[in-house]
Amino acid sequence: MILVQTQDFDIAEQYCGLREEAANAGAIVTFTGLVREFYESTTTLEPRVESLFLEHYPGMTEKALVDIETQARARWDVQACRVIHRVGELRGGDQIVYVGVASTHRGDAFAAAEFIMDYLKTRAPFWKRQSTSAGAQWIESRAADEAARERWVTDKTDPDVPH
Amino acid sequence: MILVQTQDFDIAEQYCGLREEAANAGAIVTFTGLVREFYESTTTLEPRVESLFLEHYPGMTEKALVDIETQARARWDVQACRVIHRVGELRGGDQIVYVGVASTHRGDAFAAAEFIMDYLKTRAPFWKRQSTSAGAQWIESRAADEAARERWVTDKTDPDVPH
Amino acid sequence: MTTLTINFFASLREELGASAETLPLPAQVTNVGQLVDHLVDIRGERWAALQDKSRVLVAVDQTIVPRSHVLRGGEEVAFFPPMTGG
Amino acid sequence: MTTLTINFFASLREELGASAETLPLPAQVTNVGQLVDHLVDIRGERWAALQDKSRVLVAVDQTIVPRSHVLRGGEEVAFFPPMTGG
Repeated sequence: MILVQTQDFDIAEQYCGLREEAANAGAIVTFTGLVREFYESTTTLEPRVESLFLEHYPGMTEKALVDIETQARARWDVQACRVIHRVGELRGGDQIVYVGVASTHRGDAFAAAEFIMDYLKTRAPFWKRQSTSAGAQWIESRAADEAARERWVTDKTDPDVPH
Repeated sequence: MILVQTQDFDIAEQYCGLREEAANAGAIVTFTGLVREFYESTTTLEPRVESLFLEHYPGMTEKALVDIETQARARWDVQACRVIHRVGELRGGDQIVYVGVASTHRGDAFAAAEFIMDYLKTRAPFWKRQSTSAGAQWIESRAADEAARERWVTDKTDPDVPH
Repeated sequence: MTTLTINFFASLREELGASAETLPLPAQVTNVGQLVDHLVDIRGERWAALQDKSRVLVAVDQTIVPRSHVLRGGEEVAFFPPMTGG
Repeated sequence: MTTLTINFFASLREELGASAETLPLPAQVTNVGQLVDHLVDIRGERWAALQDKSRVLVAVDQTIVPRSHVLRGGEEVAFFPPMTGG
């Protein structure tokens, strides 16, 4: 299940859904991303984040997330999977993204959930703009996120890497 | 926070606790283990699990879990951590174990949570006995669990490996 | 003459002052790289930002593609900076 | 003469019909391996199950130790099969 929405989500409701869908799951791994109040800054000044705006590319967002879930299901035992990503205006401490995976064994649940997050970070069209007392700015992508995604690439001629 | 208890736990309550404790966390990873209704059997017959009894070694259990949490905090950025393990009589579909980790970034939260589970499986003194229509039997340890733990050992002369 | 739909997102949208538009596809433009060069030709140097492959990703019909991706006309092309969701 | 507390858990407890006991520590027993051999000597062949290092783990004072771990008397020793929690 893939959802892109402005409203908040309830992790208990998602967890119940995963337990119901997955008949004989032994493991449920969930990831929740929260809006941090202080982001790394290129300067030494780190003003408090007043709000965060999440822009996305409607249509492609859902397509990218479905594709990522499909890849995860092809690689691991995934009995149930839920991905929710919020868009629009958020505040410090808000929930921003949820990934829940139910599997027979924990190894598959951990791997699939982390894989989905690593791909979501670098392959799903979302962009964060933060507003602080020092003004608004688009958040720069982190090289660590691209490196995290590349760990999962087994075929290094993967055509989804732009060149 | 480490809890060994017979009663069930509420993942929403644990999650709220993690969010409150971790001031500027960007990532919360949770693992929940559930009692599966059908375990792998060495025979082709797989009778339905009617109940599961969790025995443990009081005192050592808590000590082992505290030690595992301490190791995780030494290796990764862990802002808040909760481990709950149930003991006693359980039924198919019941929650059995919970690990929740809040970190600044997701990589640390995923690694610390999976590390804790891999060590808990092989280094915390819990034993499962299942009752099926075919009788009661102690569940055998899985070589895969020991292999999962060994992935994390950087010092191969690790004194905690018995020889 | 066939056309393309072009979308710009996030910092790139603000930088170029362009969000979505329909563009005629000239006969000599047969792939994404040539489309970018064409945009720099007709719009000016400011659009050369699109030529930086490390800072600008391209999607055609909502799938990320390399600059060598062939264009036939009718596609939905999007330019955007590296993603920062999650 | 010093003593040891010995505990057995799970399948091993059932197999040996022993759960917890206090045992005098003979002078010639200076480590865990020797304690196991001593138990086989005084209790009989059924206790040889404890000699299988792959099937029986040992904890002294609630920490897992190798068979070479030195015993001085007064310790809490536990024998149990590989853990299956989680």
